[in-house]
Amino acid sequence: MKEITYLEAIKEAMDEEMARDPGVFVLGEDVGVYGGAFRATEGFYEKYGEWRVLDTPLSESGFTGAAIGAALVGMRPIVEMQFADFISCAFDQLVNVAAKNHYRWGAATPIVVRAPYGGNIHGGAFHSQCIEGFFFNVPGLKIIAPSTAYDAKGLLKAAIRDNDPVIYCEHKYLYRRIKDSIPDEDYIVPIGKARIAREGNDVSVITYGAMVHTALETAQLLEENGVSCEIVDLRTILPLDKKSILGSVKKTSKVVVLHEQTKTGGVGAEVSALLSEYCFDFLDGPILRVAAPDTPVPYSAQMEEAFIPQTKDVVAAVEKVMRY
Amino acid sequence: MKEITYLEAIKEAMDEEMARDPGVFVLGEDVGVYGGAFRATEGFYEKYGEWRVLDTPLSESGFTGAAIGAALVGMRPIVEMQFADFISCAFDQLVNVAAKNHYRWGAATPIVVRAPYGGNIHGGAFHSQCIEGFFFNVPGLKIIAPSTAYDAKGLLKAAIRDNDPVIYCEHKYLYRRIKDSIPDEDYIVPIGKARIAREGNDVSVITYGAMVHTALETAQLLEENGVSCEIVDLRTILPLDKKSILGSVKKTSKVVVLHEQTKTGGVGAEVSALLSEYCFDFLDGPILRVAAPDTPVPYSAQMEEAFIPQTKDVVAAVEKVMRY
Amino acid sequence: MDIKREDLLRLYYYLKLTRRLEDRVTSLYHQGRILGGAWTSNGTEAVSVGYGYALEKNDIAAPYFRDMGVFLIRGITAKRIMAQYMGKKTGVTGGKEGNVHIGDLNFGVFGFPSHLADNYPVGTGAALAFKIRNEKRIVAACTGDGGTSRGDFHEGMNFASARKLPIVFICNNNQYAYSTPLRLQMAIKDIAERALAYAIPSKIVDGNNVVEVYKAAMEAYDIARNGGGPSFIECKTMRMHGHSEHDSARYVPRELLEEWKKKDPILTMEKYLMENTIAGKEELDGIDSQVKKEIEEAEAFAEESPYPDSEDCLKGVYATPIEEERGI
Amino acid sequence: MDIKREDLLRLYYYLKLTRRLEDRVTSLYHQGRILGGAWTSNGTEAVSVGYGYALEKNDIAAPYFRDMGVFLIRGITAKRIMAQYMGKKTGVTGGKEGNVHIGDLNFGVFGFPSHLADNYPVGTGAALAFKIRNEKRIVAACTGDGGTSRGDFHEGMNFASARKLPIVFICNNNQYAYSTPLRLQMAIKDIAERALAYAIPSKIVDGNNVVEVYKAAMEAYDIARNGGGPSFIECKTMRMHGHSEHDSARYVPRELLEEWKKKDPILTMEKYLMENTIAGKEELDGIDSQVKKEIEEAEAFAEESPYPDSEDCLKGVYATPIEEERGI
Ligand SMILES: Cc1ncc(C[n+]2csc(CCOP(=O)(O)OP(=O)(O)O)c2C)c(N)n1
Ligand SMILES: Cc1ncc(C[n+]2csc(CCOP(=O)(O)OP(=O)(O)O)c2C)c(N)n1
Ligand SMILES: [Mg+2]
Ligand SMILES: [Mg+2]
Repeated sequence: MKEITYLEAIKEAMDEEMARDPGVFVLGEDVGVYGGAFRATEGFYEKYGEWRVLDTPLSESGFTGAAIGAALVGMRPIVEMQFADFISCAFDQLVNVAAKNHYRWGAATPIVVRAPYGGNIHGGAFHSQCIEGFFFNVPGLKIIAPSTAYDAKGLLKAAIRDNDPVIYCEHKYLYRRIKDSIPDEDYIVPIGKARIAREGNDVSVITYGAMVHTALETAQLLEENGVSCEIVDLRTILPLDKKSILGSVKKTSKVVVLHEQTKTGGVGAEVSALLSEYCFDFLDGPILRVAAPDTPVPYSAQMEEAFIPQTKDVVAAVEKVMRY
Repeated sequence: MKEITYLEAIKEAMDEEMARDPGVFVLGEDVGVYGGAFRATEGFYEKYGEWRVLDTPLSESGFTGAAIGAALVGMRPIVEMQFADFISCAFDQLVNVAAKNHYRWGAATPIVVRAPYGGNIHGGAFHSQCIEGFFFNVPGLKIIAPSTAYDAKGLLKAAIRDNDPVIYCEHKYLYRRIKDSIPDEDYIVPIGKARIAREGNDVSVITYGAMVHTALETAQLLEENGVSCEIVDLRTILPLDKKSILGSVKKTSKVVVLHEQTKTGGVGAEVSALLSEYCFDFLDGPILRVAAPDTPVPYSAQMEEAFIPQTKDVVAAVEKVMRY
Repeated sequence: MDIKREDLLRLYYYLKLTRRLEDRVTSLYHQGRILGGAWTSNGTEAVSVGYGYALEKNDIAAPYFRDMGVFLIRGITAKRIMAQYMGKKTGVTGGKEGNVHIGDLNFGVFGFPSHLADNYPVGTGAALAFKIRNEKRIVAACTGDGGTSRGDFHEGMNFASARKLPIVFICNNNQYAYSTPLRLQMAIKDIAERALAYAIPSKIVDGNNVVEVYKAAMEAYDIARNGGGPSFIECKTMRMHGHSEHDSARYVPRELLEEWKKKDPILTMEKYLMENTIAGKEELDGIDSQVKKEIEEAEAFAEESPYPDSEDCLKGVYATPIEEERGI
Repeated sequence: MDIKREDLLRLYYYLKLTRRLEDRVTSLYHQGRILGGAWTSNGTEAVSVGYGYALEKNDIAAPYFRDMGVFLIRGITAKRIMAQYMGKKTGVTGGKEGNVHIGDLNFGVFGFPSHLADNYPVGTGAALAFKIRNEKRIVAACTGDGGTSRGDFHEGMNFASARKLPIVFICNNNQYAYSTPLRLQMAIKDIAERALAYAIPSKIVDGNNVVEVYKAAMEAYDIARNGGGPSFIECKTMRMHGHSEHDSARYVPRELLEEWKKKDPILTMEKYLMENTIAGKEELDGIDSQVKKEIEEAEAFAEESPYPDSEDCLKGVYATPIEEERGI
């Protein structure tokens, strides 16, 4: 066991998988000599050489397409987007090539696209986006979003070994802010399974990514008021772990869905719809959503704080459903 | 009054707006001499010349970006995607430039992107997609999807006059299959307002696009069984007309949401979530969704029929909520 | 470069097979026996036959939709293609996809995604894998003249050249992109000029001359296979049918078609074979009979094949499905 | 081409203003008084000052993020820029955006979207509008060496050339894209070679010599304004700071920096002005004092400015908001 940060967990996952499997390689902007804009591949270039840690030209569609082609002939590429926001430039390759290869003509496309996403870092509209919404309606993709260092490592390893295209949403805000004790042995966290981040009986807070920590803070605060929150950390966003979502709500009967992504068309809408569809009889009140408002991510500290859901917002929502 | 098809309605809307406003022009692949893959701009080249009906190089990002730039200096470009599916190549320009210009630096971007979308034409995964899901979580865009010839014309005119980027989802299957009587005078259908396509008391079927016709068939069939369906045709998908959605369900208390788009992360999820959030006390049963399954659009007739929601599927869903 | 007689006859065979297969598809389309649309490479068959035949077994083709010759040469049978066109279960994609949206890794053929030029970066990625693994395999990726205007053309070419990858980019310059003539597509005279932007060596060949295409491909593949990096081959030809079979191509000047009709790739090859006394009329007729029979069998096979089951629609979205998903 | 003394002195003034403004931002960044990151054009100011100054009032600039000179020349004041950097309400974007993500249609400056080269097609569209409306206005669009690898570079250049639009494409070739050297970015020797793919005439200029950049821009603008179509100007220069101020740029060989330090654009211009007896040291010092004062005032203005209100966050998503939306 050792304590490592979320960022170190990501790094370790890649490092171990690259050591284990010569088919695994990393490509993207500045991942080589520089070690990546966030240092996730620091030292890799020296260790694995310029053909497994490739600095690419500035061309997201080109290098994502190349990752797909390499995957089709047996490699397991990890694509680093410098910021998740730039994934928009590779949208066509991901949505029309990677996502549909297997269905259309039976070819597996085992690529992982690492997408450093999310706000709270004064990055503005182009360095803070939550990009899961771009891909959430695209069958054939898998989307994961770890909230802890433990999961960051285990899920990334699972993604690299998975045979489908996986978009790995790593929250920039968590990189150096959270730590976990990680086993020394190899482990994976399976894709498709949510996690109960905290058990509770009164209300389910369903969330993922950095907001799990906001939810945990909420739960702690509310405990003092005698409200017991269960926190479901989705971990995998596509496909959703319906069993865990429904299971928790069948127990608590009250729900708040929480995410940093903007509200309309967010993952929370789907969670809510699943509950109304499959769990209606258990519901004891409206399904509230706490999410960013429907705007681009603003830059100034004042506006960004108003934009990103805060603990007080989640407390208010939980209190509201509890009054039901 | 005269009877025109859905496709003619689109054509007329463009034609009249181009005649009215010299700032309106059309660009895209084969819109000029050829008159567009679906003939929506037939005769325009002869009438308006090669500088207002521009055959572009095969480059969706390039010509969508160009439309944005032209809009920034006062033009009102209409971009034709040859098939909606190719909009993926212009994703970055739409999501990061067009959608965010006004919020970021106060510049209006009045462009309309015409997206011939949807299936039922044996087009397979690349000529049948519903693309509204790509953009549904992107604040700053407006998305509209007419189901009738009347709305097709009125909404397109409204979109051309609107100061924001509008994605206009025109359903290919409807082009020549439906007709409407259209007033001779100029009219618009306002963006942001749903329409009650049929009044009813027992259950609300909330839908848009080609599925409105499937819903109408369902309503007719069920009327014989004494079930009165109200059909809400959303018309504008982003932003949704919450008032009309909630209004209908407050009346009927039972809901089926219907769309051709694949289920997970579809517009239906948001509609459902809005209802659970703002209308929970009125709900008299689960909110069912009838939608395409989470797969790419299959090609063969057998599979495509299984993929696209059919009247029988909607009937079954309505009967299920009615049993509640 | 000397080409073996046997290879010349195979090139002729594939030209004929491609032509007759697509001609038959065209007839069936007009009889309403094809599901969806029909796209052919009519008049430009020498491009795909030439570059496809030059590939070795372990190489990869990243084709576009007028590359029927490549599909056939790599081993995707006329039977499966005909069934594909009819939306049958025995089609190349089991009915999941249609017409020319074909791919099969068993034969080293990447699927064609409609989005033109997407296969330039994808092909580049396979070449990257070969370079990483130090394998002597190469990739041939193809697109149309219109496809060269896309960003993915640029990004694929640029990446391949920056890393000197073993890939050869082919362009089927048939002078039109749907209705759009070259003049509105680009300001350059030859598409080969695009390659200058990447320091990629290029060659312009007569795209109606299969021997020329084949030779140019062989040379370029050889360079790529031996570490010399990418090349670009512009094949000048002419699309003789409409964009697809529903398009009468009224926008193409008739004289242009008349002119190119005389340069038909099959006629050109017949003339070459006979003038060089490589084969006589009888032998060529024999090949043609064989081709005819093959197409008839393919059609019969396709006709008799079952349609897919509607439930197949739900299968195959993921290579590794998530078990829990099946619960609901 | 003769340049008026007055213009030469303005060029000098803007070089200085750009340098001092960004130097001050750098200091403030290291003091933690800037919100978010800080990007400067240090060492490459002659590019944006040269091409920006050559524009006429009604022209459009579609810049990228190392174009501070353009922002200033067009009329976006140092005050507003400093406030922008501090995330203040008085900043160019009212706090909605940060640092160099600046645009203002009142001054004919398109906003810079982070996604590099996006402004090539966007600029092309403005040029298209001018052509459609038959206006004698032109566009200058700029990106970095790395940006030229993007698909949008290709699609913008190609469209502009196919339609002979009045736009001039500028490239700030500062030899690095973040840490990535030209060698890994492209196989060509000069970025100007990219223009060959579009039959766009190109010119390579010393990007550290503002007079050269200005002259090349004037000539190219003139061609564009008179119906001659697009040009491409490669400005060879060197990024003297890290990619942003948090980056020490250890990956850049020190000798390279030493070599380019001698060619500093401000030194170069001072030498030019003095050797040609256009201005003496005193006059230049006078300009510098004025610049210093302006920067001090800008900083004071920014410091004193209020922060935006948190509710502003909800405003301005749409130019035509939908009333009903406000119901809930
Ligand atoms: C990105 C993209 N946009 C639009 C289309 C629709 N489309 C299909 S073929 C075609 C023309 C292709 O022209 P070209 O590349 O010259 O190939 P050709 O058909 O002439 O062989 C178009 C516009 C497409 N397939 N991909
Ligand atoms: C499409 C895209 N991908 C990635 C980035 C992140 N990024 C910001 S600047 C930069 C390097 C830019 O290099 P260059 O174009 O040479 O401009 P320079 O910074 O050298 O002026 C990168 C990769 C971006 N802005 N846009
Ligand atoms: Mg063509
Ligand atoms: Mg650079």
